[in-house]
Amino acid sequence: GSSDAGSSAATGSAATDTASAGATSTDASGDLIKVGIINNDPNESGYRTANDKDMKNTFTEANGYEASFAYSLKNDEQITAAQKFIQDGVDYLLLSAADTAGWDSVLKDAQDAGIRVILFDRTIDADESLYEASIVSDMAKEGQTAVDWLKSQNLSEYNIIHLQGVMGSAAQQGRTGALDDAAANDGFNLVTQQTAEWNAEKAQQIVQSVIDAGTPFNVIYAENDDMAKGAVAALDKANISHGVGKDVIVMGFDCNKWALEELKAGNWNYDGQCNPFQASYIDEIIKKLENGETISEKTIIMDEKGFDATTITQEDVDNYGI
Amino acid sequence: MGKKLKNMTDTNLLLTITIVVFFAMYIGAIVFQGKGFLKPQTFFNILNANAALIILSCGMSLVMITGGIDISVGGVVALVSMSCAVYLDFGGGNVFISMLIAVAIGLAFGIVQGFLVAYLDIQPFIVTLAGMFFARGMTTIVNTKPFNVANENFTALKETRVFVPGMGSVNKLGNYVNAYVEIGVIVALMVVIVMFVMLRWTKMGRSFYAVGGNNQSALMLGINVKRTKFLSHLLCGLLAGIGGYVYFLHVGSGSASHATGMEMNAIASSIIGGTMLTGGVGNIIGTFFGVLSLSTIQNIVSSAGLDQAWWTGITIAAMLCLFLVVQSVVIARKKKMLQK
Amino acid sequence: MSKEKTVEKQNKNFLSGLFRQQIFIPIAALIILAVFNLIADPSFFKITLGYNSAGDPVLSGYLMTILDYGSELAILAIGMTLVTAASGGQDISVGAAIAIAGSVILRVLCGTNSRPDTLQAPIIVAFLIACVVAMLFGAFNGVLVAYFKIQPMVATLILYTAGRSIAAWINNNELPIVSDPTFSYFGGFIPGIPIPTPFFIAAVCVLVIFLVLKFTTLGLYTQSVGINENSSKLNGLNPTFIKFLTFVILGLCVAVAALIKVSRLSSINYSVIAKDIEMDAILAVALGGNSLSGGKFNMAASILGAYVIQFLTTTLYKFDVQSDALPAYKAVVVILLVVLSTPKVREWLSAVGKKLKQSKTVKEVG
Amino acid sequence: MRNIHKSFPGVRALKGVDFHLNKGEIHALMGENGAGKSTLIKVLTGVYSKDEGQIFIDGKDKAVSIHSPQEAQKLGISTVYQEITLCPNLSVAENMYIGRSNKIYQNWKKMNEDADKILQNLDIPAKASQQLASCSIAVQQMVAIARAVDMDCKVLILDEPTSSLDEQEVEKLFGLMRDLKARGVGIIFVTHFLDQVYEVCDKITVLRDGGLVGEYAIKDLPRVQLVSKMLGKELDDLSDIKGEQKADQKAESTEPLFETKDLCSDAGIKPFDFYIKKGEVNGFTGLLGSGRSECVRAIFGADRIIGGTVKKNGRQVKITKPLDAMRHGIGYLPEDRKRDGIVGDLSVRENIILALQVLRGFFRPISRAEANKFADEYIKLLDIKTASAETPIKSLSGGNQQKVILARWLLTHPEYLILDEPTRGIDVGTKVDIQKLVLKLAGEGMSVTFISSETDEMLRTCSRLIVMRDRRVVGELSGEDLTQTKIMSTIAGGESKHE
Ligand SMILES: Nc1ncnc2c1ncn2[C@@H]1O[C@H](COP(=O)(O)OP(=O)(O)OP(=O)(O)O)[C@@H](O)[C@H]1O
Ligand SMILES: Nc1ncnc2c1ncn2[C@@H]1O[C@H](COP(=O)(O)OP(=O)(O)OP(=O)(O)O)[C@@H](O)[C@H]1O
Ligand SMILES: [Mg+2]
Ligand SMILES: [Mg+2]
Repeated sequence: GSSDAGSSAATGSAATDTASAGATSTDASGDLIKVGIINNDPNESGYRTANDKDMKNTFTEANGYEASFAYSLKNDEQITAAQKFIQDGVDYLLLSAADTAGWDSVLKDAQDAGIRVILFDRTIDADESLYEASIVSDMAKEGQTAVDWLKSQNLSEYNIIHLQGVMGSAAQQGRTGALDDAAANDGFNLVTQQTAEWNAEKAQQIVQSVIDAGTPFNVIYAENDDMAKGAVAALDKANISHGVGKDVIVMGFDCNKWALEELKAGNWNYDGQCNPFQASYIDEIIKKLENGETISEKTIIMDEKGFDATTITQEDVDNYGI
Repeated sequence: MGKKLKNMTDTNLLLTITIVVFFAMYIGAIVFQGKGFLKPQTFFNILNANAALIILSCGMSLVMITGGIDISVGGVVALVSMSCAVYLDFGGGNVFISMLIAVAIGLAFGIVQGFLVAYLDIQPFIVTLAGMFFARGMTTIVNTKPFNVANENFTALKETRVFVPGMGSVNKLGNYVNAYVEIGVIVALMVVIVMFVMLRWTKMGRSFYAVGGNNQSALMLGINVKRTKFLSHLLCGLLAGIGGYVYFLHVGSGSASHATGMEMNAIASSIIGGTMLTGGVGNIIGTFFGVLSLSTIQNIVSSAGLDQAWWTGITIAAMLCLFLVVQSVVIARKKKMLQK
Repeated sequence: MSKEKTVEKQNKNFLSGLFRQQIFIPIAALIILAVFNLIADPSFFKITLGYNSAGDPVLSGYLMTILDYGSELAILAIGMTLVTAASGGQDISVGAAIAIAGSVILRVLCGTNSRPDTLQAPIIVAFLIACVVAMLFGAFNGVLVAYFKIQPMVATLILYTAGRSIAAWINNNELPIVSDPTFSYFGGFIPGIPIPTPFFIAAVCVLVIFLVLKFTTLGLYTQSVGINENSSKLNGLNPTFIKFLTFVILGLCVAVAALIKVSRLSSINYSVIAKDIEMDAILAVALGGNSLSGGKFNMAASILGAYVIQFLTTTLYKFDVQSDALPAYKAVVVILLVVLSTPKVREWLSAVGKKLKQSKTVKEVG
Repeated sequence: MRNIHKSFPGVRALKGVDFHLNKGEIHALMGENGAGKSTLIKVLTGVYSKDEGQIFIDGKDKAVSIHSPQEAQKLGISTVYQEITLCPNLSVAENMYIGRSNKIYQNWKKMNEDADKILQNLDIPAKASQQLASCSIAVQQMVAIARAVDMDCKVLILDEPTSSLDEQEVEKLFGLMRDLKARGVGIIFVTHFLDQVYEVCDKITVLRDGGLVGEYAIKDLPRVQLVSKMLGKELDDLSDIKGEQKADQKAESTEPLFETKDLCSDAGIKPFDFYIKKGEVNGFTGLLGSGRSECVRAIFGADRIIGGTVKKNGRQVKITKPLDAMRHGIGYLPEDRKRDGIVGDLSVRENIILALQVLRGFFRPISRAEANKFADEYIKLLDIKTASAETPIKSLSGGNQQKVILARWLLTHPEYLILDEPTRGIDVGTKVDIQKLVLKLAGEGMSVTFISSETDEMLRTCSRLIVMRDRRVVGELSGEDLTQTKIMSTIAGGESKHE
């Protein structure tokens, strides 16, 4: 509360004083490093909650940071928040963009103002020179891993209900891409391909509609755990068995703890990991930049796995569940 | 003071409240948060980010003054952005024609909705709700994926900055940066002026108020009520088209998720600026300050460094609540005084 | 004079009488949609009896889906109709309020541990607490609208903005999951009963509101206040309190809808639960032919309106319309329905109806 | 202009009415409440579209078609409608000028100046830039008249313009009308005041039940005949009433039923004392805006009470809101019917039972059958002209709406009934009926406070008058003192008598 405001006012004036001395000397006095973090709303999903927690735990005063957070699921509000951070004169802008497009000019402003930008979690559609680094998941790879796993199941036929995330998000594009390829090349049949917008309720309705229509299907490929959960609720209602050795294969993403438990219980078949813990990487990069080192790799891809219900262990659940 | 209050029309009273509260809030932000709020560019960024909203809110106020509502404007913005983006990158790529497309889309919505509301007497809420659904759906039909526009002429226009003479600040690197606004802001200010003059000084403008005040009376006073309602929706649609292009110019991309909930912001801004949903009362200058107030609230909250995400929503709502309650209390006092 | 009247009455045939009724609008909409489906694919109306994974009998089919998923909307439409009638405005915070009420239910059921093995409190207790909370938030809206005279749509914009954040805050942004199967009965099936429970809940709500409307003067009071506040006041009514009351009632509806919503998945997602449901609820009221600027209302028409919307959504899903483009189709259908129900078109229709009937009687005679 | 013949759909039609208006004549349109006067006017000015019939202007052979008030204005017809139809949110000047021409540009300064000039000429106490809502009803009515008169018209239509004006204002209006007449304007004048008809009009057309009774020159139609033409029967003799009133005096001796001391509301009246006895009829008199309505509103608890006490049968009671007053047996018929009286979209039945229902309480709704019974009973009793009990009250004629409100209060069987301008906009026949009703009720033991702008009426009905000036009670008259002149002198302050 109030102590916070006091300290920020102090650093604010300090920043203007030292500004004339030049760029590198900022915060050289051992002051806190000011970071502005723009994230999606943490109650969007379990993934996001974990991600936000991770950021909060890392960028603390104890670790030498003064962090301001701005949350929004709307791209334009995020852009506005970024501009405000630029005016506030933060040292670093950490960004998980709601939309891939529309960021060029803000990032240019940041660059002009000597603010360094690090992307996390989501890539954006902008020139590489505009940011220092990006720590992201390779969504296409996640999708590919999942599709490869599905192929390895050697089903006699693949009739898939494909539940997509919000159209245009990096996660949706990556995870959809792999399945689209497989549908084109491996004869996978997409019974329906609909966006449920990460929303379990919508997923439930879409699957319900397919069940009502009586179209046969044997795979549910949901681009996150929430939607898989919604789909399963519809299956349960209609007496369609699912899970290991049952009628319908259920696949999800994100590795929520509860999802992995479903996996372990054999109710679901596959869950693809999407690693939300990027904070330590970012911390490392900032430390390097502060020491004047250069960053060797501009893009850091998070290490991610896929879990199979038949091989998952309790340890996996505990270690990887978020 | 009391006497002055008594003699003020509702419209002017509400306008005064808005302006006073806005300045109080901004000065409060400077005092308590310092930092960026001292820099002129912070203010101009609020303008830059909200140029489109200002234009939309002008249209919204107009419809609300006539006693209607238009919740399709956010959807129209998304549709305009996406259509123009697709046209610029995959179609002809002529910037001028893309502007025409924007205006045409806005007008089309305005005309159809205006016709349904005015001549078929369907409730504006339903018509424009359907309009919103339609625009949102069409946007994904035009193109599902968001993408940045690469067209060079467009990017040049988008990057154009109008420097504000005599204003600026020293940035982190120690360079003096002149404060600037984007082209959209100029357009928005022009819209505000034109709309203000239209509503305040022309016969047409006053007939919007008359229809909103009491459309039965307006009819008997010899005003063409249907045409007036139609015009209000038409203009609102047109402004949504223009606002859509300004928004597009600001973000430079097309996306189905653009401008989600923008209609609510436009309605809120209009009301904060003293426009009544019940019609007949309102002022464009108020609307302008309504937009600024709303976005200043958001700005204050976003730079306050709240430690939990949920505080953002709750704080914005609390400030909005405070604002509305103050407004309502002042109006109630005025009513009391009038009775005496 | 009275002779004229009776002659007029005789002239009115049944059909044209129906055309003039307000409830004609949603009924006509339902008929149009039903006929369309019947022509496009009669299997739409197939209902099959199967057994679900727990081995209990369930009915399934599109019609069941409509009854099932239309329930929350129908329940909300009840409260929304009253709010609209009395205050001449709409509550846009119901989606956010559902998030809050749902969050409360889960919080009570799960306690501090977000994934308990057993319920920490009986479901009924959780539900009652949620009712109280939802009614308190309804009361908050009610105070702003009734006492501070803030226009409903803006007054409720406050809760609309804050609601989902409050919901997240209640559960500390964790995602509680209830594993007890009895909790899922409310959004699914009660063992042994093949009809989805939400439908029963909605039916109970509808029954209750009709009893309330019959055995209290709520209907007359809300309409009177919505039409003319001044004269209501001079007739001894307290318009402020009545407006306030309608918002509290809507709060109760919200709590019931929230129970169904969270029960469907035994969990909650604060940012998307009941997303955009406020628009559908308002649309239900409007499709019922009620004026959104308050005054007279027809409750049955609103409730039917809610099912019309679900009917439409389900139909569109059936035809595998891309779900993000779905709003566009919905818009077109809604506008068509509304245009069909405007007085001008209705008059024309009733004229056609008369003619049809005449030609029929002629045929019968021949 | 000649030969208008048209019929109107809806519940009851205008059944083939002809109407002639010559240049430079003032033509009274007379008829009972609901006879179709306003409807005829609205058809003429394009508010309603006609089913059949034609309108001719300037004696041309071709019928003109008028679809909207705008077209009517263009043809030189300017109108003051029965219910004030101005926009309360606009300024006085805007209300006077809006909708009159299609020019986009408007010189606002000149407009305000012009408007001020007109207001001054007509002695209307309002400023051009003032918001209309802040003017009293009388002023609003005058503004509406000023607007219509200022238009360069061939035909001027005045639908009950005098119902809320005082005598001087009416005189001013008549002066205006004579001027216009001299300039060759034809004027249609609707009123329920027979005196006024005989003062200014040249011709009379009488309507009854939507049908034409006939057109007469003023000198061919003496008052008594006019009334019988309107009602379709002979009017009961007014002297009857006087007799009844005398019989009524016996109530004087008993204790007051209601008594107020220093009662004061936040509507801006000075504290006042007042009492009424069982079976007594008294009244408030004074000029427009003298605070008569505020007094009775305070008694009824309709405004916020800021001081004073009320006693019923000698015991103090608390009345802070209308419901309290109703519980203590008070009924109040407000003066502004449209704003405070009717609940427009509700049916006649619902409007009738509303107050009784509120008294019975939330959990005891009046059954449909019972409500129908009440409605039918009072529709018959007060002879309310309505298609059925289910008709929305807003589609009734003004006078019949008033009767419905009256029925509403009678149904609650109040001990004390306050009638604020109950006869405004009511036809002669009904006026007499209402006066008789009041006296009958008083005879049965009900106390009534009766307020009317027509002193005649009050003299006929009231046994005691409270005189008001500048929101203050300045005197009380009873018995011998009840004369026109005495009232006038008390109002003027020549003699103030307190108890
Ligand atoms: N819009 C309407 N819809 C249905 N009926 C109507 C409508 N307007 C008027 N009427 C009916 O037409 C009849 C004539 O009404 P009108 O208002 O012309 O009477 P009036 O002669 O002006 O009476 P008053 O002296 O009370 O003003 C009434 O019975 C009324 O109920
Ligand atoms: N000069 C004025 N300017 C503005 N408002 C006025 C003026 N005179 C009176 N009023 C309004 O008129 C009302 C006072 O008139 P009120 O109705 O009490 O008088 P009344 O004696 O009942 O006369 P009547 O009922 O015949 O109009 C108040 O509500 C006041 O606001
Ligand atoms: Mg009339
Ligand atoms: Mg009065």
